[in-house]
Amino acid sequence: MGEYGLLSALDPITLVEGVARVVIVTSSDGGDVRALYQIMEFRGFEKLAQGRHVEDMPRIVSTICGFCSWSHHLVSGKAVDAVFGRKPPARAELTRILVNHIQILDSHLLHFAFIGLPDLALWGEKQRDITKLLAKSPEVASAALKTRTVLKRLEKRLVGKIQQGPVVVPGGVARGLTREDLGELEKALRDVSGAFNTLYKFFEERVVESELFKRLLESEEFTVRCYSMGLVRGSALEHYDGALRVVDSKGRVVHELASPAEYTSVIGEALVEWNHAALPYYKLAGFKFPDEESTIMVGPLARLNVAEKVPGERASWEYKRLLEAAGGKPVSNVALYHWARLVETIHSLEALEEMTRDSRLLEGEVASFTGTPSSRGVGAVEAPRGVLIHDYSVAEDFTVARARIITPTTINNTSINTNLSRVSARLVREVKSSGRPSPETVSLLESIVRSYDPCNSCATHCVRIGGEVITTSFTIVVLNERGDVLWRG
Amino acid sequence: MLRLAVLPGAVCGGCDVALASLGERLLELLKHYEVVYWPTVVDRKLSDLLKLDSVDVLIHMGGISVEEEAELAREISSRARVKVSFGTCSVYGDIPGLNSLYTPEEVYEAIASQVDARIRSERLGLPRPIEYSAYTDIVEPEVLAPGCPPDELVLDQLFELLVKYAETGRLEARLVLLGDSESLCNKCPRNPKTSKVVVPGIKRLYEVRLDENKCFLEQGVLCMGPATRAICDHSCVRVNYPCTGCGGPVEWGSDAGLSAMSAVASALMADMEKAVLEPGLVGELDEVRDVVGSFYRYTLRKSLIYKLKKARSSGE
Amino acid sequence: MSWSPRVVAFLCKWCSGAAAETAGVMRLRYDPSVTPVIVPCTGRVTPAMILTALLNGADGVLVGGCHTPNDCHYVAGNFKAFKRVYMVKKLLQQAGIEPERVRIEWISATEAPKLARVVSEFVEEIRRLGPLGGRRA
Amino acid sequence: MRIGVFVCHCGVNIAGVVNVKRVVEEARKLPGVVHAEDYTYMCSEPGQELIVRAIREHGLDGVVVAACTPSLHYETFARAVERAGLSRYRLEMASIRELDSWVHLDKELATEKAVRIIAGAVAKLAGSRVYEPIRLEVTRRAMVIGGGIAGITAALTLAKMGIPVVLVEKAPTIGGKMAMLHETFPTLDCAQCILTPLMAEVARHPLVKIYTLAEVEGVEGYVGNFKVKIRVKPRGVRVEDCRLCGFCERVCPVEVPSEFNRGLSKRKAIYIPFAQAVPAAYVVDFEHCTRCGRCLKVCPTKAINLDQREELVEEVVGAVIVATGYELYPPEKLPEYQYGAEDDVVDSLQFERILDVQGPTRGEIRRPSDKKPVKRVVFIQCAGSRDVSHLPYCSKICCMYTAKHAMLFLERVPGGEAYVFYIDVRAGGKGFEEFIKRAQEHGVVYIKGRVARVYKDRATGDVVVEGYDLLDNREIVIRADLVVLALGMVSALDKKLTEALKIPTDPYMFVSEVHPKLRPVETPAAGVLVAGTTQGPKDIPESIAQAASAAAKAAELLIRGYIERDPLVAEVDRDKCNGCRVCVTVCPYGAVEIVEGKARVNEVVCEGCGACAASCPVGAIQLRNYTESQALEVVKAVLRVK
Repeated sequence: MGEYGLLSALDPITLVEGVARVVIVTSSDGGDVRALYQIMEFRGFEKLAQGRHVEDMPRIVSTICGFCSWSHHLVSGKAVDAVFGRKPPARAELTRILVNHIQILDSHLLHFAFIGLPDLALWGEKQRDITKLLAKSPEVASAALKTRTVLKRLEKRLVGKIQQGPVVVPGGVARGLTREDLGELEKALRDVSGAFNTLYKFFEERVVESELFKRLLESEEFTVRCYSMGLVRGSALEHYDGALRVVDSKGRVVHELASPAEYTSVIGEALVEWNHAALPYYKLAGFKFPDEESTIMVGPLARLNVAEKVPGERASWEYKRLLEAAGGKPVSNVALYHWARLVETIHSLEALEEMTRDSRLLEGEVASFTGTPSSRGVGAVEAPRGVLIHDYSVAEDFTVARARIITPTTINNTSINTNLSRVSARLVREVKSSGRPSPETVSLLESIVRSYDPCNSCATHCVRIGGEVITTSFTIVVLNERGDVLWRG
Repeated sequence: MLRLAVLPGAVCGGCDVALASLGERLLELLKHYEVVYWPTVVDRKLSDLLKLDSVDVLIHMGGISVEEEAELAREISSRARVKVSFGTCSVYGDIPGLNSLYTPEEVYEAIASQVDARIRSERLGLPRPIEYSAYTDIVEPEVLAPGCPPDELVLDQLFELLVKYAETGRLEARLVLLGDSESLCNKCPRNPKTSKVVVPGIKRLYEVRLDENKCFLEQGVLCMGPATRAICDHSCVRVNYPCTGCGGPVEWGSDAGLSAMSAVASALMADMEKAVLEPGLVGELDEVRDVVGSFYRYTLRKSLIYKLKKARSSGE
Repeated sequence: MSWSPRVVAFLCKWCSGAAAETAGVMRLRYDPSVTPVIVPCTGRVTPAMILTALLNGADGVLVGGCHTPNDCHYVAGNFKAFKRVYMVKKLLQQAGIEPERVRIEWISATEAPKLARVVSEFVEEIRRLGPLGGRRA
Repeated sequence: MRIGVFVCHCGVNIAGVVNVKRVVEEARKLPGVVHAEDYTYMCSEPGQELIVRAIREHGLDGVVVAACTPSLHYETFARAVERAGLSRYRLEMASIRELDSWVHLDKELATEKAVRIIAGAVAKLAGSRVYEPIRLEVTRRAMVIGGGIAGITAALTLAKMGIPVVLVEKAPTIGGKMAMLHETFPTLDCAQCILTPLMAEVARHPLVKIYTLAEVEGVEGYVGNFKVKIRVKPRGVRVEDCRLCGFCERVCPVEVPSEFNRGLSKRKAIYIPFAQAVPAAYVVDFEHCTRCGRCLKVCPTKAINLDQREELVEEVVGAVIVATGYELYPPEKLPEYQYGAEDDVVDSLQFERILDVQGPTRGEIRRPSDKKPVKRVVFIQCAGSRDVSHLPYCSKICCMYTAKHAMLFLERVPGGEAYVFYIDVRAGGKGFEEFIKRAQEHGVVYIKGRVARVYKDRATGDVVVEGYDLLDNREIVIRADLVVLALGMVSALDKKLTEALKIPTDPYMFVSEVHPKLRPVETPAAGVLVAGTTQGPKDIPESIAQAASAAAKAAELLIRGYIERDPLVAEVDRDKCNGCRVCVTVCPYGAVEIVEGKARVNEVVCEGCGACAASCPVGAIQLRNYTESQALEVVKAVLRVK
């Protein structure tokens, strides 16, 4: 692309506002428009992991992300188990699954209440956040805040800290849960379910029924036809363990990897010069950008695409409703992300509800000490935002020689850009004609990013540069081929 | 109404979550403060913040890792009456500080060396990575709130402090280090406060079945408790995991890693030194393959060893 | 100007320190780049003292104590020192600084010649390693 | 700070190499230094006067003397500064002679080094504080635990110095192992003849209080004031009323093996260990007594009381001497020698009893099994000793007493044969080598080699000893009447006592002394001393010598009624302390303990090594006048100088 050559010489952005930045580049004729969702971080966990005691990794990597710290903690734990060749006893395994569900619950509710709802419910307004929502519909906002307090209290109780708390040790967990713990869980679930129903009702009435939502569901700009990847157990929705399945844009199963270690046969990583974070892509298609053929999507939508059923009465019912609204599988409209999160939230609520009665959580060993060590260990879990993979190689003394970390947000980067590019074409047209885009268009653009719920601290685990994590706000910059700023939001 | 700004540097978001977990008390704060900037929670652009010539309280989260971040932190700090360094990244550098021993290039190479493809493409301006530092390395805050992330104890104290400041317009001291000024050991439920604490040998976490009541050091498991400021209610110890030292040193400015190292080494096999002799002791000490990660996981950026390394490389 | 090494030697007053006195009485010769700092016992030497020395311009640090297992005037201070110094060396190594810049030796009061030899050898080693660059201008 | 620096020329000793004038100039530039001068001989009268005058004229509050070493002249200059009204803790010496001018030739470099050394001293002084000496009132009374020859000697030595002594013995009589011996090497004088007068003397001594059948239950306090709890078992016989008539013994129906004769004879349930026992009184063996009451009836003085209870008494003493002695290595652990299985395999102490005229056989040497006179004896040395799977150490006395045994046997049994299996013969000691020679001249056959096995020939009743002669390099089989095992020595000390007294031991329960050369009778626990075989294998003269020296050390502590100590010990900032216990762990003297959750230093016990200070994770415990900040300042100071 010749014109980018020109661009590469220039550094038009003097002000960095956080990590998230959408840069839209257009050719003179406006024919070639592409949006780059740019992650500029450089935190370097791959480097700082080197030389660490591998068993310390679960604690260390949990600071990659303060939102899905437990996902990183757990997946790292699984990678460490693999290194020591240990299989956690049932009690430990269940404890981890429980923790993982709480992670999903926490993150989904946070995004749904603090970003999803405001974004859709306050459509068209300049400031679309919880504080505004608080003014508009206090009962919803306070319900949202309530879930925070309850969950945080629960997490503190179970894992000591509200995040970055310790759960796993090689081959198990540090401590087994007690009857009291489960009692607390039960109480918390009651409160959360209560608050959740308020949110759910609001979503039903104010979002699903809204003209806007219907419009978005038809919007081509909100559509992406690419591969979906996720864990499945049997063929049901799974978040902690199971096989890594890939379905194509037609919904056909193209891969089903029994062991996460085989991920390298499906996923490649490319380093481009406009981004610090590597871009994962569908290996068999080779790296093309932006191109749905080499794009893999992970996360709630992808999970619903790879799975054939969702356990749990209410969850599976909600799942069916979603599919109806989507007009069947595979689901390719990103506006449905919010709904997909609802389905999973319900699923986790139901799963946890069941676990409060599971006596296996209270009996038996908490860790196993037998197994044949190996020099490499790979783990995969479903983080709230999608498949998360940790891949460690160790020296004989079990210190980390090499660590590779692939996060959902980096995987989704290309599919985000696909959607963004579609809206950008319109945005550029508006900018060229009237000098500024319409609020509607800007909202669309922001809305796309928000539905993906990109977790930039995850994405930027490889980079230290900070910035807001859940992107409620980010810069949009429009450049011409010479790199002049045509417009900045 | 006072102005409160929350400025993230290099963060993971944990601090955002921690601050947000004030929950209903946030609303209490909103009675005294207008949140003029908090990108994670409030949809306001940085440009809005930059329009203000002053803010009353600035809460800075995260470390500093790019030129632009440093400039921004300095700029906003210069306009703030009270600067709160929030979270261990901001105060001590935290885990990203482990990269302090490497250059940004070395760090980048670790990533680049693993990818399947390196694509020549358009090159958009990316922020200039500088050597990672804590917020406290470039600005002198009035309040330090350590913790990875700050725990209830610290959040409570900070909440009190902010409300008080809103009412009185004054702080207790020129530099306030939150948390209790004692080490975690002092109130540790596992510290019998009698007898000795002989470290029988050093065990790595994969080698030991953790006793839920016994002092970790007495199980041969490294615990930073003795040298770590009490900024939590033994969060980790309570769930049967040794303290890893995210609270930093008990006193601002001291080197927690060295103190802990000296304490542990001294107590190691104190009762059988003459039986096992140097080789026996070396055998145990070598169980610690990763000295930095074990004793400096959160405070390397502030350590003597870092300063030495720095002085060295600048000397070369 | 040409660089000359700086070495700080923490010598316990009972053994290595006494050996240094005897070395004087015997008029033995050793390298003057070493500054002796007499401590009550090597068990009193902290990692902080060693790193502070390196950070303030010392290119090497020598710790001299009584022979193990039984010579320490204070029963086992020398073992405490040994363990701490060993950890400091590991720390230096990990930070990419030659651990050879810190050395611990057991030298009894009667071993004045050994003291002289160790000191000169150590200074030679530091010369070979070159300046540490920890010097604060 | 107003510090004065005084640089000594020591004639040409220093000035010949170090440019003293320059040192003085440089010293003036050091922070806190307000005055500096030099003089030919600082230690001389005029030199000292010059310091005194300077302190007064310049109002100095600190003095650094750059000269020789503290070991030579610290006292000299300390008195000088005290004359000028300054505390001795405001004096530092910079050893620029031994550590500088005497070891370097290069004047330039030596001069720089002198300045660095002085800079360090100045920096340290800047952080020094003034302290009063520690003074502690002590209880002028000592306790000796163990009434063997070592304990008796220690007790008598102290008593003769006028220091009251409490002697605690767990047996019914004092005398210990020596009382069992027949004759002693190398002089072959009778053990009882030299021991029993001492036993009587100590019992008579007005300043000695003896507890028999007594054991230390617990110890509180520390040097100067130990509160010792003693458990005293009932004797069942009022000592003062017992006339030793022996009626009780005769009527007593219960028979048990005699400890004193090591099971080779029987005694009654009411008995006297041996004729010269002290206290001279019978004792009831309550373990075996059936309480039939016959003795009560026959006792002319009604001295017997079978309902006597054991009691717990407390004694307060200023020092404790541990002299608990030794036991023989349990022969059951050496099954190849058939001890216990065969009556004709005996241990060395049993053989002492066999030789003894008061012994089970009235001194006639007969085999225990069938009382047949013994013609051939095999002595096996190093039974347990010098054997990694048993006792890696040498028990030291076995070579000598075996030679003694063999020689006495040959004297008693004309035409008898004595064979000794040995690894090495260790006869390092006055008259020892000669003694071995005599034994060999007497016809004792020494066989270098180990015994493979010992068994009884049922037909002949012989004990057959199969061994290997390393010198002749051949199997050797001896059909003997009696086999005597020279069992190794093990400490009689138990954990209960070592823990109560906070004294460390080696893996074989022998007490570890503070310093094996310089302080051989002192344990790391201040005020606790050790004598005799409790510290390691010894013969009688060594035990006696050590006991006397332990007594002297105890007297040193007690004689003045108070102890005065250098105040430069550790102290705790209790606000900073977190009770992590590391200091308690590293202190070799048990001088630090956790009180109300925080560390507290016992100033009297602390020796001021600073190990605790260097280990404290929060800098709460510091060594006076060698605080961490002082140490760091010294380091920076010496490096700051060009």
